[in-house]
Amino acid sequence: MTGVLAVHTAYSVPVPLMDALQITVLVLVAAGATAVVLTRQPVRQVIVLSGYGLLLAILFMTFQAPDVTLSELTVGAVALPLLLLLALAKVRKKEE
Amino acid sequence: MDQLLALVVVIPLLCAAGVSALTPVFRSHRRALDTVAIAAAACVTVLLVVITVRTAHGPQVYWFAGFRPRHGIAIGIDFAVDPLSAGLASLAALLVTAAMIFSWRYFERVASYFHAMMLTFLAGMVGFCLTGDIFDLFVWFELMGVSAYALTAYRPEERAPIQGALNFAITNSIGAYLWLSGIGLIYGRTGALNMAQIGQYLIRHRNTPSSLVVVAFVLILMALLIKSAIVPFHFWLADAHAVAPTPVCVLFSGVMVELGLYGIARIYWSMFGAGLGHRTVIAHLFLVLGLLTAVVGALFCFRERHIKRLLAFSTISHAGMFLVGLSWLTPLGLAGAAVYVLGHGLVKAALFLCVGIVLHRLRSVNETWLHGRGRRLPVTGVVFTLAALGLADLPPFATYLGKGWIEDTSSAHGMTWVIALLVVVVLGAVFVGSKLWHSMFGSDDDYTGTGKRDIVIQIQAGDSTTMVGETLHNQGVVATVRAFVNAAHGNSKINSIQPGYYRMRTEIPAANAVERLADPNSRVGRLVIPEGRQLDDTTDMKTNVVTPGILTLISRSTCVDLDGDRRCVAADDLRAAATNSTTTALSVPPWAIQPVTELGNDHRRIEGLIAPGTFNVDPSAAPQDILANLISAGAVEYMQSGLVDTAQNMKLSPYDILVVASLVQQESKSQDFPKVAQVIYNRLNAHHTLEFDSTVNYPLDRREVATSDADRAQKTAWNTYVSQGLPATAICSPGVDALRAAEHPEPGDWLYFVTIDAMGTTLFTKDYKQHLANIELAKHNGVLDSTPR
Amino acid sequence: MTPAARRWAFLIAGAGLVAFYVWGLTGLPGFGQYPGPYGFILNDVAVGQTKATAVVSAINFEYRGFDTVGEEFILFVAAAGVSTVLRHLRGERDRSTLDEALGRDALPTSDAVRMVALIFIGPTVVIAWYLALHAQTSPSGGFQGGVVLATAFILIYLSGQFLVFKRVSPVAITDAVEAVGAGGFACVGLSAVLLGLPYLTNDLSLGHTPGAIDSSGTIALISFFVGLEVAAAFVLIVGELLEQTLLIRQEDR
Amino acid sequence: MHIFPFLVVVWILAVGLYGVVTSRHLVHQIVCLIVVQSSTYVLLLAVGYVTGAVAPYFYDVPVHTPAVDPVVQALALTDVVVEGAVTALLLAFAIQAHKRFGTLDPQELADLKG
Repeated sequence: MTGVLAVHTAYSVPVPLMDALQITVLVLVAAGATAVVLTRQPVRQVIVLSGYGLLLAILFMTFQAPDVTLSELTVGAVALPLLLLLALAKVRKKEE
Repeated sequence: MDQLLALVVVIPLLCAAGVSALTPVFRSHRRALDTVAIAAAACVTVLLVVITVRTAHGPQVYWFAGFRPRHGIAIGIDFAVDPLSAGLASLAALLVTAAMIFSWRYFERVASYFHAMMLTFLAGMVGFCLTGDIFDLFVWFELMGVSAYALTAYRPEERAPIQGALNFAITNSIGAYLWLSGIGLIYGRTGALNMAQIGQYLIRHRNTPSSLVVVAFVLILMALLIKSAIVPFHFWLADAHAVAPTPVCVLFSGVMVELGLYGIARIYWSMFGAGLGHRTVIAHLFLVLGLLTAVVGALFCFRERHIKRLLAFSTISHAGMFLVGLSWLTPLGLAGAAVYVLGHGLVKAALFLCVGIVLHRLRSVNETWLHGRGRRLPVTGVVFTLAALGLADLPPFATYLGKGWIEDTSSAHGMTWVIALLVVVVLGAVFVGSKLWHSMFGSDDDYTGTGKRDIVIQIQAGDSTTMVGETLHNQGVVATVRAFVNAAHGNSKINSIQPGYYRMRTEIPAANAVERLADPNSRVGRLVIPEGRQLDDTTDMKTNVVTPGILTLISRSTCVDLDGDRRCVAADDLRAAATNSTTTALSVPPWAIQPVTELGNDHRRIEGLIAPGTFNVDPSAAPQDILANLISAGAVEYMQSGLVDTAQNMKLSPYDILVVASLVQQESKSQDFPKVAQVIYNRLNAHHTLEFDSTVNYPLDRREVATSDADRAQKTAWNTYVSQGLPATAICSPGVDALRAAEHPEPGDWLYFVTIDAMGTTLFTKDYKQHLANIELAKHNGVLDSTPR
Repeated sequence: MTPAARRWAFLIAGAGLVAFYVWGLTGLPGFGQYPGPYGFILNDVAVGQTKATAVVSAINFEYRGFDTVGEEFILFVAAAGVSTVLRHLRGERDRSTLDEALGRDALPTSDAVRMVALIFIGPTVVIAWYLALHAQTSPSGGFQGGVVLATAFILIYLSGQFLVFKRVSPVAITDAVEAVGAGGFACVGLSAVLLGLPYLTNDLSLGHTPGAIDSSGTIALISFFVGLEVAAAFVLIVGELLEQTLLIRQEDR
Repeated sequence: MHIFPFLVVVWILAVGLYGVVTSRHLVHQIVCLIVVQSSTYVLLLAVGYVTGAVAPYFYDVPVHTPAVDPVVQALALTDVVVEGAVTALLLAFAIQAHKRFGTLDPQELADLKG
């Protein structure tokens, strides 16, 4: 028992399969980054960013970095989008 | 192992945490806070000087957490200290101490955050100087950066600092990420983060792909060039340096920019120097960039009128000179640059502090201000002169010595033309000095002529004369704040200036600006709403006189004549906004949302929500925002009058009371308001129709007229002859008296009232027969102009 | 420069940067071929030296703990900066007096959301401390724990609305907790100096069993302080932003 | 697979910078900055990866099992915190800029700064 968040399962995955998984996620991450930048409408962009954070977290998991995965999930996919939405709410309140 | 090395970073960090934790205590003991911060900075300065002296016997290395390298491989973080790094850190600590002492008087009020941020800034700079680990260098670089961004924006109520801080933060953050990419590259190949070890690796592994080393070097270099504002990365510096508080400017110009250059020297000599090769290419790159920066900075100096920006460009120019010193990649060139940096840091700090003192005095003594004030600060004047001479690299200042070494190195390399260019830079510095002297201790710097173009500026409530001057200066109206304050003191009208919006002209003489501010015709956006007005214009049917409605009043108040082009927010646009905008966008208070929504798309739904009074309307705002601001001001007004609480006690909605007040306002004179209010409540309770002519006239935009039977039979949302209860909305903006009457009616059982003479005497009765008799009396007196109840 | 010109200038400069960067990347060993030695040495010695089974935590809080000191203070100064920049300005007024008078604080939340939020507060706090206190054994630590702990406060906001959030996290106390977190970390390091050891030396008993909850000495303690600091900084930042969004408005009069 | 992850790194960096330079909305620009920074995490974790190795946690695997580089993971963790801090500060600036200038377009801001 390593605690609820131990991620050692990838250890038993055969190397070529791992490769395929990593390539898939890498492609998705590249596409995700592009999508974030090209979404010009701020609120929608924050939601895309949150998804991108999730993709990065998965990528870091395949890179055998569970610690960074957890941080990316808490910060990149949740905390930062929250801050961004709050800031947008403030700004939009005046724009309306 | 020298424990002092850890303490010089940990002391300021702990003090920063300490002053932040004890904020409530320090709030009432401002001087204790200052003392703690100054003591911490001074202590660090002393420790660093001691360290510098000790390094004279050879470099010192300190391994954190005691993890010494294993077989030449570092597994922890070290501080690797030589005289250069320790000396520069001492300079940083000394300037922070000076800046903290200066803040003792500079800020009238200051939260402890300022001290905490200055101390973390200090820790960042010291850590940056001393560390021997490339990623640790990045961490302290970021701590220094984040502290600096926050300090730049320390006065968020002004516009320029925010823009300057944003520019600074975004540019430098991109630099930081490039740096991190460089670290990733170099680590991916060498598997090390310790700079000395990376240097060793590159020497030992000559076959390391040069592409990787070059790219890593350039990526890290870019971050440092941005930090040190070398062309083409110079654009952020003047914005940030010009707007930060003076004590912070001292640090930015005096040492932060130089730290960027130090970083270049550090990564070159500890990591890349030996392994990288391309020595001449790099030397020429540095030389060209340095000269370009020196010249560009000097050229900007000639153009600049803003004192702090002028000093900032002078810093850019000098940063270029330092880079020229580095570009020879020899110990003598480096030593020259180091001495030059030390001298420049002290001189620039002295100049910024003098400017700060003058600005500060201007601010605090402006009541008793007299001409020739420069002469009243003799010490400042002398220090200033000395510092300006130092800036021009004249003997016996350290800048002279340092530049001399750089020149010697240059001639040794057979490039005497470099010296010629350096002379240009010196001339630039002389120019800066004389210009500063002129503008601070010489005659007024003021515009002449009739100005360029019209603009609208805002004077805030509570602005001092200096703050007004700053607003005008920032908008380009006057050439200097001082000229304006000067002119204002010669003109007693300045005291009568009210907060609000004014039409001004850019680039006009300060005296002219004062005259304009005092001239009532310059005032724009001033809106007076009398009591009892309704939204639309109304016509008196007897005299055909049109009374402008609130929307027309607003529209008129927004009219501004800019360079002969008259612009107004049209009343129709306001009406459209009132009709179509959402209740949220109009800031309708919650207690009014239901009735406002029920009336549907009719602009009259917001009738009564705008309170009478005097307002300042921003002429450039959108119609909807204008209305929203007025409505929310009205909501606050009503809230403060206790409307909401009273309504609760009376078991009515606040909106009903507002409607009653509007009826009271239209139906009677103020002495009778409380009685009329009681009549309304009595009739409502008795389920009588109210039968007020004002409610018939309201949608017809008429007033003061006896209504016809046809009109009275017409069913509208307001007609109280046809429908029972209150009209759908208020029928005007009730005044304070009417509102108070509606909240506190005079107890009584009357159901009828009629005005019986020209004096406005009104008789109230419960008895219908008595009422008919009163009407006869009124007819007899010839005052009855409207059918009574 | 016009936007179009900017775009073109960037595309040209950007293409150059990309080519240059790719050229540099070709000098790396291939993906999956990390050559060491730094990480490999730590993988070998860290468990024995620190009795922590999570090598990343051992690096963050011990081998490269000094980086983390700096990192905590970056967060600290950023939170201070956010407060400074967003503090009340001339001409701004709190809406709360009005809203409280109306018996309504800020935006209303639906009952369902309130219930769910209320139910989740407890488990969130438990998970947060679990994460913060297991730095030495599993992929977690003060940083992740701190962010999750801050989330618990945001749940309070969702369930009890903003004024309750302000009541349970008043700025002065949050400030103090944040300072204790950041300062506590620095003090743990300082304790070694007082014993005559280098700064941040692990001067507590390491325990015997790697991976046990009482193993690894100061690593767990530092992780705790980092958790405090991160949670407080985040609550402070979110609080300031919420206050901006919900309470402050501009006055024109 | 040899260099592909690194190409993705460059792509993310380039796309992010493109967004920063062309953005007409400050919040959008800040998000693009987050994207630029995310390229550094991917780079760091990619250079420290070892094919077929486990994560650097030795609770239920023996100590000398081949594991990926833990150092880059520690660096990436630090990086994530820095990202959160800088973003929060930038957002505060953006809110204040919007209050002072009434716009969030970086170019208009530069014109208006006065």
